[in-house]
Amino acid sequence: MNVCIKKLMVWLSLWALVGSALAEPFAPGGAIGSQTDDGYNALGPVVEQPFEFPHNVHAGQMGINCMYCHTYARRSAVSGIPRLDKCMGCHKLIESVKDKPRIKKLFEYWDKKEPIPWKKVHDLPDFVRFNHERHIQRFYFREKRSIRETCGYCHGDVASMTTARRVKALSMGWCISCHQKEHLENASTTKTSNGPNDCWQCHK
Amino acid sequence: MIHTTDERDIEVERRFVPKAKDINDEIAWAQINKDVLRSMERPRMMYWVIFLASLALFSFGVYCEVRQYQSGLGMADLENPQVWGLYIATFIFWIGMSHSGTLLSAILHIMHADWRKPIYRFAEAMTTFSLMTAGLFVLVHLGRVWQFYYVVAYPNERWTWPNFNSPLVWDATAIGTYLTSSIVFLYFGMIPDLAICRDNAKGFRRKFYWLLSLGWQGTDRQWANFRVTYLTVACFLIPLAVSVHSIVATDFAVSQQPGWHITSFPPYFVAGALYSGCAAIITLFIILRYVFRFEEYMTMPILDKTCRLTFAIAMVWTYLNLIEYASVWYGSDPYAKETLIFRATGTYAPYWWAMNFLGSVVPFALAFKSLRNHIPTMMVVSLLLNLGMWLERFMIVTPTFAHGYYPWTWTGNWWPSWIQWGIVAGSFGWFTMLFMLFCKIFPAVSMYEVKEMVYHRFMARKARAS
Amino acid sequence: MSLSNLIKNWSSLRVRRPYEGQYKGKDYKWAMVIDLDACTGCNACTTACYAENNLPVVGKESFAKGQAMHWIRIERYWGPGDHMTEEFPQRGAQFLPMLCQQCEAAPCEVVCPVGATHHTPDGLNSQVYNRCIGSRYCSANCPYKVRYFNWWQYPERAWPNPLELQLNPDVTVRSKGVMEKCTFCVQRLTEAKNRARTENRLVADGEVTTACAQACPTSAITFGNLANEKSTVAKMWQAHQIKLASDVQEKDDTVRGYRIFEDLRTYPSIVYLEQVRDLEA
Amino acid sequence: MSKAHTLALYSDFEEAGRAIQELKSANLQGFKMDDVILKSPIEHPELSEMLGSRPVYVQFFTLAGAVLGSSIGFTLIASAQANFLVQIRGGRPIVPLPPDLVITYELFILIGVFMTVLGCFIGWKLPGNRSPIYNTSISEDKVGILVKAEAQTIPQINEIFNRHQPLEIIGEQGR
Amino acid sequence: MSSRILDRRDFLRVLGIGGAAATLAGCGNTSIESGKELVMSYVQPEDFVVPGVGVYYASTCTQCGSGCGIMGRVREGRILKLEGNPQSLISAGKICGLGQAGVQVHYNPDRLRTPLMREGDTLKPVSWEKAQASLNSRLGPASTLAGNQIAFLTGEISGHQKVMVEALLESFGSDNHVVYDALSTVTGRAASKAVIGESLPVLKIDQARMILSFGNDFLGSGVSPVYMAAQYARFRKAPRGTLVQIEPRMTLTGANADRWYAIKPGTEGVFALGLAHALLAHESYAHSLPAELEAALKPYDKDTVSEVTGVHAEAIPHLAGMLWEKSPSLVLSGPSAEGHVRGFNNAAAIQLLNLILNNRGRSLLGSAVHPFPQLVSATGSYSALVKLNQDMSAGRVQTLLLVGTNPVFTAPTFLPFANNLSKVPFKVAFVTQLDETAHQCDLVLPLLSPLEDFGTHVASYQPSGVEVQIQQPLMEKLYPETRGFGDILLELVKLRRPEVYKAFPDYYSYLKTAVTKAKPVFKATTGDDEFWEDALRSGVLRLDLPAAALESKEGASVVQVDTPRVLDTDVHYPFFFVPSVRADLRDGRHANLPWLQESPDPLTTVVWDSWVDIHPKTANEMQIREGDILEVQSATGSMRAKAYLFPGIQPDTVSMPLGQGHTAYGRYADGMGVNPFKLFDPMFDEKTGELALYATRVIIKKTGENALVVKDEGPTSLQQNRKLVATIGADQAQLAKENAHVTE
Repeated sequence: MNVCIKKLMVWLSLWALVGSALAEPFAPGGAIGSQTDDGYNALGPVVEQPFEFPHNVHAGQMGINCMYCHTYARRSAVSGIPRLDKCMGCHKLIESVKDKPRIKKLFEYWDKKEPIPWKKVHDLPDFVRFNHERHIQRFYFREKRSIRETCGYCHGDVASMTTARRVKALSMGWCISCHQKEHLENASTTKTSNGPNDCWQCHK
Repeated sequence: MIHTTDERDIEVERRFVPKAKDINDEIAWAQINKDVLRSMERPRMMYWVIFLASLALFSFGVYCEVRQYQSGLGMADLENPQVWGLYIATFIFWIGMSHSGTLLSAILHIMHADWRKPIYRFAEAMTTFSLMTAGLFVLVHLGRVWQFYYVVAYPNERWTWPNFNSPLVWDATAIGTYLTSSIVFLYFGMIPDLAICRDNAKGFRRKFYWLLSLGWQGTDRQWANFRVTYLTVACFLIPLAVSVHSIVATDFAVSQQPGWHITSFPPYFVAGALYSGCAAIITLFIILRYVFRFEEYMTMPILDKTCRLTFAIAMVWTYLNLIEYASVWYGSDPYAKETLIFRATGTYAPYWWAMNFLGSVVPFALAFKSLRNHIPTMMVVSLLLNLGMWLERFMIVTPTFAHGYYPWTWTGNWWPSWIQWGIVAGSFGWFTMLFMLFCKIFPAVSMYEVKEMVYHRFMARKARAS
Repeated sequence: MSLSNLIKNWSSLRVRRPYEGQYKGKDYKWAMVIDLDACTGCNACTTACYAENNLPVVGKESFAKGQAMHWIRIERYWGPGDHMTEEFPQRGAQFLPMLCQQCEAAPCEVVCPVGATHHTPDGLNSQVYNRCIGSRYCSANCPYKVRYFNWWQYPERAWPNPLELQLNPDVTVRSKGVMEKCTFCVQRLTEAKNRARTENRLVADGEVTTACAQACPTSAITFGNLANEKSTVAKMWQAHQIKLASDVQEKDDTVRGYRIFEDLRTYPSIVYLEQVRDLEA
Repeated sequence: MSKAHTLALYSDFEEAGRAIQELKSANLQGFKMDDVILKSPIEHPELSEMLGSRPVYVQFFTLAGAVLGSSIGFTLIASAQANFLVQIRGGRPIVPLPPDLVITYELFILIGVFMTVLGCFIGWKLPGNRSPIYNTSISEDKVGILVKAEAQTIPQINEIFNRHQPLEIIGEQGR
Repeated sequence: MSSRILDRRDFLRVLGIGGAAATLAGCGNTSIESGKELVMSYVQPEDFVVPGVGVYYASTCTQCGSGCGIMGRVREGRILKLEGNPQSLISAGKICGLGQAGVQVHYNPDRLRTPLMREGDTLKPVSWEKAQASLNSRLGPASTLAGNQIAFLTGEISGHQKVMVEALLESFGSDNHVVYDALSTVTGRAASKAVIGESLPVLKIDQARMILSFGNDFLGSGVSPVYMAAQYARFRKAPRGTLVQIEPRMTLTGANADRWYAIKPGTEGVFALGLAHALLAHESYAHSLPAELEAALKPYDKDTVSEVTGVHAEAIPHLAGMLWEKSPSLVLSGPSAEGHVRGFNNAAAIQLLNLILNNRGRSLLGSAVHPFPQLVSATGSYSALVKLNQDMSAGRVQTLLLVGTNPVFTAPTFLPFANNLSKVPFKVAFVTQLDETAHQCDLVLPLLSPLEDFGTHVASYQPSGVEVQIQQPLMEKLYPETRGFGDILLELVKLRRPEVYKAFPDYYSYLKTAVTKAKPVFKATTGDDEFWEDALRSGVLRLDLPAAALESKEGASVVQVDTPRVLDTDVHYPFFFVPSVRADLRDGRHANLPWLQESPDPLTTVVWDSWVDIHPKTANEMQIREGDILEVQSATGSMRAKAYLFPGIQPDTVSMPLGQGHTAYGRYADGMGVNPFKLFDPMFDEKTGELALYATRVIIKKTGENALVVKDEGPTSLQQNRKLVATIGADQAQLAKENAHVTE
C-alpha cells in the first residue's frame, strides 16, 4: 500500500509540475501562489534609467510630498513625470550638489532643452486605464490617508528606493482584491463603499 | 448445462429473423485474433492511398488556417451579419456525426443487440475523432484563438469567470464532457483487446500495449468490474449524447434570431445527429471492410441492419424537419416565416431543396433490400445522406444571417471564400487521417466481443444439437 | 468569500432585470432620443464617430465584402413595405441613424461565452475588447446588427503615418479578432463622472454628450441621464410615454416615441421619434 | 507457510467448470476458494459464480461521483457568478437557474464517469497487484484457472486439474 | 496670449510624437512590462498643460466657404478631433462630416512635405532656400513682370489671405485675381440679385411656413449647410413648416421633403411660371405682377406645364393652394434649375414666385453691409476661368500662381486648360497635397495645413450681422519644410513693397496688427492684446448689424416669358445628364480624405466609387441590373460606371456624382470612380456665360460587364414591414405639446 501512495505522490507532483508550466502563460504579472500578507508581491525587474534618480533622498530624507513632483496625479489619469523646469527650479539654487554627476547630467538635458528619456516602470497593458486622480482624491484628500500610504499601496515604499522598481503584481486580481474591500467614504464617517466593479471603468 | 435461457432466445430469434446470420459462428477464436491483428499489420494498398490523400487534404487545411490566423478572419470573407459562415455549420455537422457512435456502442449495448459487436469499436472511434474535429472548428472560428482559454472556468489571476449564461459555455462543458467520456469509454472498452495486442506484439509496441492494457489478464474480478463499469459509463453516455446535441441546438434555439428560435430544435438536432452519424458509419463500414479485409466480421447482414436503422432515423428526422416547417408556418412569428420562405425561394433555395431531397427522399433507397445489399450503391447513398445533413446545417446558419430581423444588413448572395472551403476540406482530411491511424494502431473490431458473439451462437447451436 | 456572498445575497442575485424603477435613486442611466423628423441623413454623426472612437477606414474592398466598421450608420429606406408602391419616393427618404441600442435586456450580453459584454451599473451595454475572444455570437444574436468585428488587423493598415497621430488616446485601438460597437462614448462619460466626483457632485444635464449628438447639425440626437428626472432626455421619455422596463407601451396615438423591435423584449435605451410628413403636401 | 501458484489452461469453459467444481468439493487443506482466479478471453458469469460471491463496488463510486459532481458543480458555478465582479446581464438574474442546471448536469455526468472508472481501477487494485502467472493464450482462446495455495497443496491441485484434460499446467517456475 | 501661442508651439514641438506612439501600441502591449517604453516628460510646458487631459482651442473650418467656427481638442500636443464652436453663430456648436474630416487634411499621409521644382518632366524635391530663390528671382524686386502678366488663380477665398493675394498682385500692378469655382452659383446669384435685389439674401428658413425648393440642396451641398440644418431643425418644430422639393434627381434636401416631385431638367422655369399663373388666381395675389407679365403667363396652364415638365398636372393647383395657405413661404432655386442654357431665366422665374408671395422682408432679408469689404469672400465663377484660359492661350500670362483650386481636374474637356497651362512659363502651386493641377506646375510649395496656420475668414453666407472668423493653429506643424500661405505671400510682398510690410516679421504679426486695428469697429474697449486674445479664444469677431432692405430696380421685368414648348427628344442622346454633388466630396477637392470616401453617400449609400443613377423603370425597360457597367456617352466624352437603380430620379434622366475619378491626388482618391466633369457639353447660360452643368445630354450603353456596387445598403432598401422608421402625419403629431413638456 505504501508503494501505492508513493506512486500516487510521484504522479501528483508530476502533474503539478505540468500544471504550473501550463498555468504560466495564463498568469501574466505573477501567479496566485506568490501571495504575501499585503496582497500579491511580485518584484519587477530593475529598470535602467538615463540616470539614477534618488527617490530615497527626495521622498525619504527630504520628505517631499510625492505630488510636489508628480503634480498631475490629483487631476489627471496619469501622474506624470515632473517637468524638467521643476527639477531646475530647485537645483539651480542648490549649490551643494551641483557638481554631482547626476545633477550635471540634469543640467546637460536642461541646456539642450531635451526631455529626459525616462523608462516606464509601472507599465500596465495598453487596454488598462488606471486613473490616478480618482485614487488620490479618494484616499489622500477624502479619506486623509498619508501620501506614503496612498501612493505606496501600489508603488511600494518608494522612499527606500533610488530609481523606482515595481513591487506589486499589478494584476487584475490584485486590483479587484482592493476594490472589493470596504473603504471609508471620507475621514469623518464610518460609511464605507468599495471600488467600482464595472469593466468599463478600466477597459474601454 | 446452463444454456437454457440462451436456447429460448435463439428460438425467438429464429422465428422472426430467419434469414442470414450476422456472423459465421464457426469461426475459431484464434482466427478472430489473427484476422484482426493482421489488419493492424498489413492493410490493403488502399489504406495508404486514403491515408496520404487525407494527409494532403489536412495539410491544405492547415495552410488555409495559417493564412487566416495571420491576416484575420477577413480572409474567410466573413462579414456583418454573415459572421459564422461554414465554420459553425461544419462544427454542428461533426458534433452530429459523433452521436451514432454512442448510439451503437451505448444504446445497443444496453439493449443487448448482438450485431453491433463487430462494428461498434470503429463507430466509437468515429465519435471521438469527429468530436475532436468539431473542437477544432471552435478554435478555427474564434477571432482570437490564442485566448480560447477564457472560456474555461478556472481560477485565474484576473479573478474573472466565463459567462455561464452563454450556450457556448454550455457547449464547451458539454463537448468537453462528451469528449473525455467518449475517450474513456472507447479506451475502457478496448482494454481486453489491448491485452491481446500486448500478448502478440514485440518490441516497443509491446511496451506500448502493455502500458495501455493496465495489466489486463482476463481474471474474473477484472471481468466483473469491467462489466459493471462499462455498463454504467454506457448509461451515462446516452443522456450525455442527447444533452450534447441538445445544447448545440440551444446555441440557436436560445438565441433570438428568426429561424433559430424554435422549440423543436433540440430533438431535431439530435435526430439529425444520429442520422448523419449512421450514414457515416455505413461509409466507414464499407471502407474498413475493404481496406482491412474485414469481410468475415463486417458482414452484409450487419450492413443491412445498419441501413435499416439509418432509414428509421431518417424518417424520424424527416418528421421533425416537417414539424419545424409546420410550426414556423403556422406560428405567430412573421419574421421566422419570412426566413422560411426565404430559404425555399431565396438565394439559397437550390441548397434548401437539395437538402430536403437528400435528407428525406434519398434514404428511401435504404428501404430496398436489393439496394441495401449493393455495396457501391450504399457507399454513394451514405455519402449523399451526409451531404444532405451538411447542407441542413448550412441552411440553418446562413439564411438566418442573410435574411434576419434587420433588413438593412441582409445579404444578397453571400458565399464563403476558398479559405473556408479549404479549412472545411482540411477537417475531413484531419478526421480521416486520425481515423485511419487509429484503425492501424488499435484493433478496429472488438475481438473479445466478437468472441462472445461467436461463443454464444456456438453454444446455442451445440445445445440444440444435443 | 464568493460562497458567503452567494448565500447572503441570494435574493438579490435572483432578481430579473429590467424592472420598473430599476434606476430610481441611482446616479446614472444613460439614454438617448433620436428625432427622425430632424435627422436629415447628412452623415455628420458617422464621421464624428470615426474621429472620436478610432474607427478604422476599411477601404473599398473590405467595404464591398460588408466589413465596414461604422458604429453608427445612417440607413436610408424608401418605404415601409416590401415593395415600392409609387414610381418616385414622393415623401422623400426615411433616414435612420442606427447604433447600438444599449438594450437593458441585451441579447448579446447573455450569449457571450467569456462575459466580454455585460451591463454596467450606468445601464450601458459594455464591450471589453481585451476579454473578447471573437466568437461573434453577440453579433449573431443582435437583432439590430450593430456589432462590428475586426476582420483584419486594422492598426496595420488603417492609419498610415501620420494618420495615427489623430487616434484618440482615451479609446483602445482594436486589434484583429475582437468585436466592437457603439459605447455611447464611454470615455467621455467616464471623464465627466470623474470630474463630477472630484467636485463631489453628479454630472449635470448637458455636461457630457456623445460625439454623434455633439456633431449633429440639426440636434436630432439628445443624450443624457435618464436617472435624473429633470434631464432633457428623461423629460422626452416622459413626453413620449416610453417606460424603460416595459415591452408594450401604453401611449396616445399622437405620441411619436417608439423603440425599435420592442416586441423582442430587448428594452433599448434609445427612443426614436417618428418622422413627420405633411401628408397633405 | 509459503504460498505458491499454479495455472491450468483449458480449451473450453465446460472443462474448466468441471475442474472448479471438483476443486470446490475437494476440500483441500491450505487452499481457499477465494484464491482461485479464473482467467478467460471473454466474460463467463456463470463460471465466475461458481467461484463464490465476489462483490463489485463500482456502483458506489458512481453514486458518490454523481452526487459530488452535481452538488459541487452547482455551488461552484453559482458562487463564481456571485463574486465581487458581479456580471450583470440584461434580462437575466445574476444567478440564473436554467443555465446553471445545464452545466451542473454536465458536471454530474463528467464526475460520475470519472468516479466510475476510478472505482473500477480500484476494484482492479491498480496499480500493481497482478497475479504472477499468465499465459498469452488466455487472451486468445484458452481458459485459465489460477490457484494460490500452500506450496504443499499445489500437487494435489494439479492432480485435480489433470483429471479434466488441461492443455497445460504452469507452475511458478514455468511449465 | 500672444506669447503663449508661441510658447505653445514650443512645447508642442517637444511633445508631438511621443504621445502618439503610445496610442498605436494599443494592440501591442498586452501584459505588464517594466522598462520597455519611454514615459513622456516635458521640458517647460505651459501651466494649463496637463498630460491626459484634453484642451479645446477655437478656430475656423476651411473645408468649405461656410466659415463654421470650430473647436479642436488638443491633447499632448496633438489635435485629435474637431467640434463645432458654440460661440460661432454659423456652426452654433455643430459640425458636418466634411468639417470633421479637416483633421485628415492635416494628418493626410499624402501631404506634401517639401517644395517641389520641375526638372524636365518631373517634379523634384528641393530645399526651401532653392524654392524661395526661384520664387524671388521671378517675383522679387528684379522681376520684369508687369500688370496682368501675373495672375493668381484661387478658389473661393476671403479674409486676410485674400488681402495678401491682392496685395501681391497690386505690387505688380495686376488685378488678375481669377476666382474659379467649378460648382459656381453665379447664375442663381445674378437672377436673385436682379429679381429680389440681393445675390445671396438671408433666408429665414425657420420663419417660413412652407419652402418650395427647385433643386436647392441647402441641407447638403448648398451654401452653409450646418447653419441651414439648424434652421431647418427649427423649421420642423411646431408650427411645422412644409418642404416641397422639385428637381430631376433627388438631393439630400429632397430626401427630407414632405413632397418630392421629379421634373425634366431645365423645365423648372416653366413650372415656376405655371405656378405663378396659378397663384395669381387668388384674389390676394391677383395683381402682384405687372399686367403685361400677367398676360404673358396665360399659356402656362397646368396641362401645358405638365406636358413640358413631366410633373403631374394637379401638382400646380395643389402647390398654389398650399402656398396661399402657408405664409410666409420661401421659394428657392438651386443648381439643377440654374445650370441650363436658360438657367438665368429659370432662376428668375423661380424668384418671381417670392415676389408674388410677398416673401421679401418676411422670410427673405437683405444681408448687412460688411464693414471690411476687402475681407469679403470672393465668389468664383466658370467664366473667370474661361477668360484666364484665353489669356494663357494668347501668351498674356507669364506667371500663374494657384491656390485652393484644381482646374485640371474640374475643367471640362472642351476647355483645353491643361494645354494652355503649359504655355505659361512659370506656374506656382500652393498646396497641402499634390493634385492634378499641381503636377503640371513648375514650382509646388507645401503649405501648412489649415490646422497649423493662422488666418481670418469671412463666411460666404452670413445669416445675420457680420463676423470675422479667426483661424489659429491647433497644433505645431508636422513638417518643418511646410510654410503658411500668408507667410509665403508676405515674404514676397515684403520684397516688392518693403516700405509697407517690413514691420511685420511674419504673417501672424501682420494678422494681429490688422485685426486689432479693427477694434473700434467691433466696439471693443479692451487693450490690443486682450482684444486679440479674446478673438483667438472665441474664434470669432462679431458685430450685430441690422439687415438691409431688399430692393431691386428690375424686379419681375427680368423674367422672359416665352411660349412653353416641349423639349425636343434627342435621338442621339436620349437621356438628360445631371451631375449630383455630394455634400462631402463637393467638386472633388475632398476626395483625398478617407473618412469622406468611406462615408456613404446619403442617398445611395455608395462608397469609394462613382455610379450611374438610373430610374428602376428605365432600367427595367433597358434590362439593366444593379452593377451593370454602363457606358455614358455625351457629345464630348464618354465614361464607364456601375449602374445604381435609384427611384429618386426623373426617368429620362441619368445622374453621376462629381468628385471622384482623380488620377494624382493621393492614395485615397486615385483610381476611385470616374470624373463626370469631363462629360459636360459646351452649353452655357445665355445670360451669365456660366457653364450649364445640368444641360448635357447622354446616351447609355450596356457593356455587358457587371461588378459589385460597393455600398452600405443591403439587397433591400425597404423596411420590409418592420417598424424601423415610422411616419406620422403632420396633422396628427402634436409637436407643440411635446416641446412644451420638455421645456417646462
